[in-house]
Amino acid sequence: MTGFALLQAVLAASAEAPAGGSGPGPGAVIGWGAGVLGVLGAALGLLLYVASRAFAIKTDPKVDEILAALPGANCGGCGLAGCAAYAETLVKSGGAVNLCGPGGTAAAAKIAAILGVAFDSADRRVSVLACRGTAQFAPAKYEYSGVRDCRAAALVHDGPKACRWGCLGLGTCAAACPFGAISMGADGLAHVAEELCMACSKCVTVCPRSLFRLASEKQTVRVACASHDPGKETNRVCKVGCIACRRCEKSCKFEAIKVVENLAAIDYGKCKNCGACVKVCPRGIIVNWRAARKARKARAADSSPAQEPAEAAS
Amino acid sequence: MSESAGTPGLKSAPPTAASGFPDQWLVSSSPHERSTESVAQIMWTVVLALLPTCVAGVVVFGWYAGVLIVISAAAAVAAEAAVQKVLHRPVTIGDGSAVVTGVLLACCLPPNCSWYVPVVGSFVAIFIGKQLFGGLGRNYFNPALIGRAFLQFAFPSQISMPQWPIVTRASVFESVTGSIFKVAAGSPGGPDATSLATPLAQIKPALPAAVSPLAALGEPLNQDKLDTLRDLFLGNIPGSIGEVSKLAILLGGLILLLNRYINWRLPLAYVGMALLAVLLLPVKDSSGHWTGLYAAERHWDIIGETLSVHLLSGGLLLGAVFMITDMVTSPTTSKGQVIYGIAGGILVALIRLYGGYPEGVCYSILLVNAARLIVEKYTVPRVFGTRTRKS
Amino acid sequence: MSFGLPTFPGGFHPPDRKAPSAGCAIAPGPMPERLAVSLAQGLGAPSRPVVAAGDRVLRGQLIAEPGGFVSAALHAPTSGQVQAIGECPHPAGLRANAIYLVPDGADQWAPGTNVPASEDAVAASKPKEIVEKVRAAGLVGMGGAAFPTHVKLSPPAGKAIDTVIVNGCECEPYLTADHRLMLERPADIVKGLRLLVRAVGAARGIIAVEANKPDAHERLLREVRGIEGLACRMVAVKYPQGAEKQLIKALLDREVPSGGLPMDIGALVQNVGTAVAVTEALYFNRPLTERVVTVSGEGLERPANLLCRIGVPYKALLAAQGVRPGARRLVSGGPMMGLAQWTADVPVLKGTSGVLVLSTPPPPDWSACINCGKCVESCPTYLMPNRLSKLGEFRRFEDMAAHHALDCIECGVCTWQCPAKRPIVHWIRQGKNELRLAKLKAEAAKKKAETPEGVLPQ
Amino acid sequence: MDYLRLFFGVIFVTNFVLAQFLGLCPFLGVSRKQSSAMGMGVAVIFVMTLASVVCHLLLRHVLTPLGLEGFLQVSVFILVIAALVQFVEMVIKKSSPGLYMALGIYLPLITTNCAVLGVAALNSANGFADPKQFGAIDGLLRATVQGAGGGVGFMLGMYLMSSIREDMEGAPYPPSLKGFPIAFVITASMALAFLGFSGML
Repeated sequence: MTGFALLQAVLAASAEAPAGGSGPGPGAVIGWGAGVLGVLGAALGLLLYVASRAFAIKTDPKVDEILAALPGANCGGCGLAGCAAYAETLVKSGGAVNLCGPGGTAAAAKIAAILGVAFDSADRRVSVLACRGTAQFAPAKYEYSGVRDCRAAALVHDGPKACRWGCLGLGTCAAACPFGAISMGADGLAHVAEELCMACSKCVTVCPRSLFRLASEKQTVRVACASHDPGKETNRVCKVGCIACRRCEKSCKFEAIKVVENLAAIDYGKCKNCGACVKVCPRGIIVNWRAARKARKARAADSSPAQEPAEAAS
Repeated sequence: MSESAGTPGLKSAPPTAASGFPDQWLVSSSPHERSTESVAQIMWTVVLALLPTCVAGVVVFGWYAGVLIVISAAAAVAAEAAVQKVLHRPVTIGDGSAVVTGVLLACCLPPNCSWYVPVVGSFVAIFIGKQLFGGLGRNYFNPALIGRAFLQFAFPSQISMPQWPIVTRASVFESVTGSIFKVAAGSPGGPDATSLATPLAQIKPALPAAVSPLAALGEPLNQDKLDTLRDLFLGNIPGSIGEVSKLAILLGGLILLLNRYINWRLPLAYVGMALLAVLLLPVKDSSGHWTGLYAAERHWDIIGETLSVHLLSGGLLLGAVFMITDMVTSPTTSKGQVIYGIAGGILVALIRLYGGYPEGVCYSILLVNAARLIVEKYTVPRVFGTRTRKS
Repeated sequence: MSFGLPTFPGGFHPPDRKAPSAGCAIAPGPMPERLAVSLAQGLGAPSRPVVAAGDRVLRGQLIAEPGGFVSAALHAPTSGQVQAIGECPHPAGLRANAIYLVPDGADQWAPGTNVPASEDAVAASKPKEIVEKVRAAGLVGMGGAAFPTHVKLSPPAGKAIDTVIVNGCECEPYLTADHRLMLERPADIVKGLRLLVRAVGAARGIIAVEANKPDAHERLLREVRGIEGLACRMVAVKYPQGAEKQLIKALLDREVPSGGLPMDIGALVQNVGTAVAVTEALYFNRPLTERVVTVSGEGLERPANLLCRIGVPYKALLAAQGVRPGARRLVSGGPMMGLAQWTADVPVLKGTSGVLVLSTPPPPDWSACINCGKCVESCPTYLMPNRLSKLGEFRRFEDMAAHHALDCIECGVCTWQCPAKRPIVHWIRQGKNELRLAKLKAEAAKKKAETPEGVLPQ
Repeated sequence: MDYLRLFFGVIFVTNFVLAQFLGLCPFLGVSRKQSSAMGMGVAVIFVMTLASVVCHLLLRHVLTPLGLEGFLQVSVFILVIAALVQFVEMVIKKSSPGLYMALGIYLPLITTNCAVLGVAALNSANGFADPKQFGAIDGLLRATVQGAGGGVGFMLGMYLMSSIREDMEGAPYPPSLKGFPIAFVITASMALAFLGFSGML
């Protein structure tokens, strides 16, 4: 309030000038106006300066820098409550810099530069569904009536699908995807549009069957089944489920694929994406994803609305 | 998991063991049976309840009033269908809610307004008041009243007519024109709109002299008080199509009450509080002094008559029975309904006594609509088992 | 409606549809080729089998012991050979094993069981002995929840039970098993009640009967007349009058605290079936091997009240009573709170009060809530189901906790009445599940955060 | 009585958001959650009252005596309000980081909140700073009451608005309406309702 007192003093000293006569001339008005504004500006500036000192908060500039490098989608894909929380955690306690799905590799590289840590620019990750049990191949065990949500349906006798590992097809993942990358196909399965996927992992957490996982784009050979049931039981409920026949295991030259708990599993540390297992799998559930994508694109170009054939064949 | 695999031959066989079994059982979460009552049934019942009111409107004002009602309802249905088509939603005109909106809107229009007024109003009501929010059940304001408030704003001269139409039987009409209903600003001989207040204002000059308001209303027609009262009740007065006949409105209200589609608390609180507020709020008399019905020198009969004029004129009862009770926009808690009604009642009285509009019902309900969620939030019932135990 | 009778605020009266089976006297149920005694009778810990495949067992012989405190013993429902212990579909959708038993047709009781005890011996038994016998007989609540009876009879120190209520309301539509029991065995019900009152040291015992069963009320009234501390009260016909908390509210005007148990307010509620089972256990040394099951519904040709062995598969009941074409739903329990089944291979449990075959088609697609308020008005726990259903619809399950979703008893009053056909209970069930999972996750995260590693994976 | 009429008049009849459509930016921006709406409301009440007082004092005791009230008042008001808001922002950032986070970018927006400038201008237009019409104390009190009332009216609008928007979180209205468009529709509906107050007082 020193500014205000100063102003009063100035005013008191010059009070008689404009007050006398019928009114100030144009020159005087401009002069007084400039003076008042100047003094006021100076006083308020001083006030703000003092206040900024008195109420100063120490913030790490790195947090703001990282925040600027993040896309600001606040999707929570990193597992924290929004971008600000991620930035703060990175600065305070460190952690992996590539957890931001929407920001992708670019954001990760920027964050790594800001924090001065090394970052192997890993390739893009996308969400993949580990089930090919369409309504045709994996029938329902009952007619379901209720909330159209997989998590709700799973509460009623484990969901309508006879296979207790398979995709329920009620679209909870599609509703949860903030980027519109998942759509429910007419075949009763969720389909991920890889180009739209930001790897936020919302679908991974929301699927009651945990059928999604974030896979590196490099890992082109993938197992599209999640059933740990023994072969006989799987065969009863699904025509395209892993029956643990171990043919893939035998076909692999790199010992990269093993049947563990009745389900083929690929060790990507050893896998060379040769595709030998894809060829031998009798159920067509080991998928060469790149080939499948090519086939799908070709089909899209043909714009034929045909049902998805076995992608693995290609 | 895998350990459960040990008993071959015990796996469940497909459920075809006995005759008569369906291929697949229908499975849902409990309960497994539902009532047969549907939303459409509720809405069509409301239409049925509005029917006496519409009939009364046609009887009082002639066939054109009926045409307006039909136009309004048809426009509402057409608007609903068109908007739903454009927005790629399932078309739900069969549920009757658009008809309710259209008819309700027509009920608060003057009987001689142009045909396009209800068309515009219905479209605004359905499109802005309802479909933009997602359709029936998702709107926060009564669509018909949104339409009506929009019309008041867009076509003031059509809504507040300088000349209200002649009723079929000339009775209190000439007396009440410009009295119970305020005439629009600038009409020849009519007082300035902003300085004029609603029914009480018309009766105001009579107040200091302790003159009966009913007698004052009936005087130009050489009608006695009882006839005036009867006309007010039966609808032999000027006004909006649906608001004139209180008998018809009460009949509709009875239908809704018996079907339990409205709760008695809400209309009662609304009307009761409106009248109480009229009784208690001070107004300026012609000499500029603040006075009111509560003043000591009033006689009971005059107080009673003034209140009955307030009750029976304007849209208070129409609003109380059909509008403030609208399921979608009113609170569901019992306590909330009482508070909601009371708030609405106070607002009606405020707007009637002090406001710039002739009638406060429409705005009072829109205003409480805006506060509905807050009222509900603070009147959520105490959950079972959270009472401190009686020792 | 019966005015002036004790009841609770809220609730409603659905068409009760009890007529088809109400007049059917309790008849013996079918004996199938194989019984499946599920090891998970209630929601507590599954029982531990004490027999192995190939063993010969006699009726009433212990075949599984309790797997924990909240768990009950299982006894062979008839004499025969244990075929296997393996997976079996469960009415509640649990993944549980069952003991498969092939009856030998002799139905021979095990030694020591089915031996009448003298009136004096029973009268001399101490409360502890009663509880022990109840436990040994494998008694559970037979109204549906199958909560072990001995647990209810053993309140922790400091919690005294002053009133025992025997629940004969049977407010669910279709079900008449309790009604028939009250008509045919009123004396055993009263005997059981007296034992329960003694077991917990209560001051009084009340039998509650809904006013739509005046014949049962009259018979029970005759039985309790002159017995000090016992009463038979008529309560209003209203659903869910037979829900434990609502019944206590109606009779005693006490509210079970949110998240609490009836014993917190000095009350104990047992089903009439349980009361009869207590009498059987104490006076005849018969473990729980059978129960009365109402088999009814429009999809059934011959509705009946059957005295079924525990472990009878539903398909045996359906085959015996005849399924009509057009049957669509198979429900375990009543239509309001019962569990729909996807296979008729599920066996009768100790808590199975009814097996219904309904022809109810799926409801039309639900639409937006129109706020009619019926659910709010009739919710017996005074929740706002309209609000909860909106939160469910919009997948805002985390907001459900603030709207007390966890207090919901899933009685179905809201959903049955909803004119917009909204699956309110289903949403609330999902919400409860999501809240439970979120709590687990939060606890796990808290544990993780307490480790010095920080919260991010490295 | 006059003060009361002034106070309630500016809350209901000439409500800044719903009757004069001032300050819509923070009104729409921060009304998504009730808690942050209330925080914003409190901040606006504070800033509006303070701005009314300071601007009134400047106008009455500096600009008017100098004959500058005509052409300089808007510039001076903007200067004062901008400085004040920054000051408030600093105080909130220090004293209540949670509130600061909730208000987000909208707190600096009060700087350019036309409602704040509006109340200062309204005070001036009502002649509260004119010595010929109102006494020194009377004028100051009126300006203060109008400022506080304006803030309360703003908060009332925010409260109603946030209750509705919180409820419709997740509702399936057309995707093109998500966010501001639907908020504008609600604002329009509420403004229609507030028309009912017009002509009162």
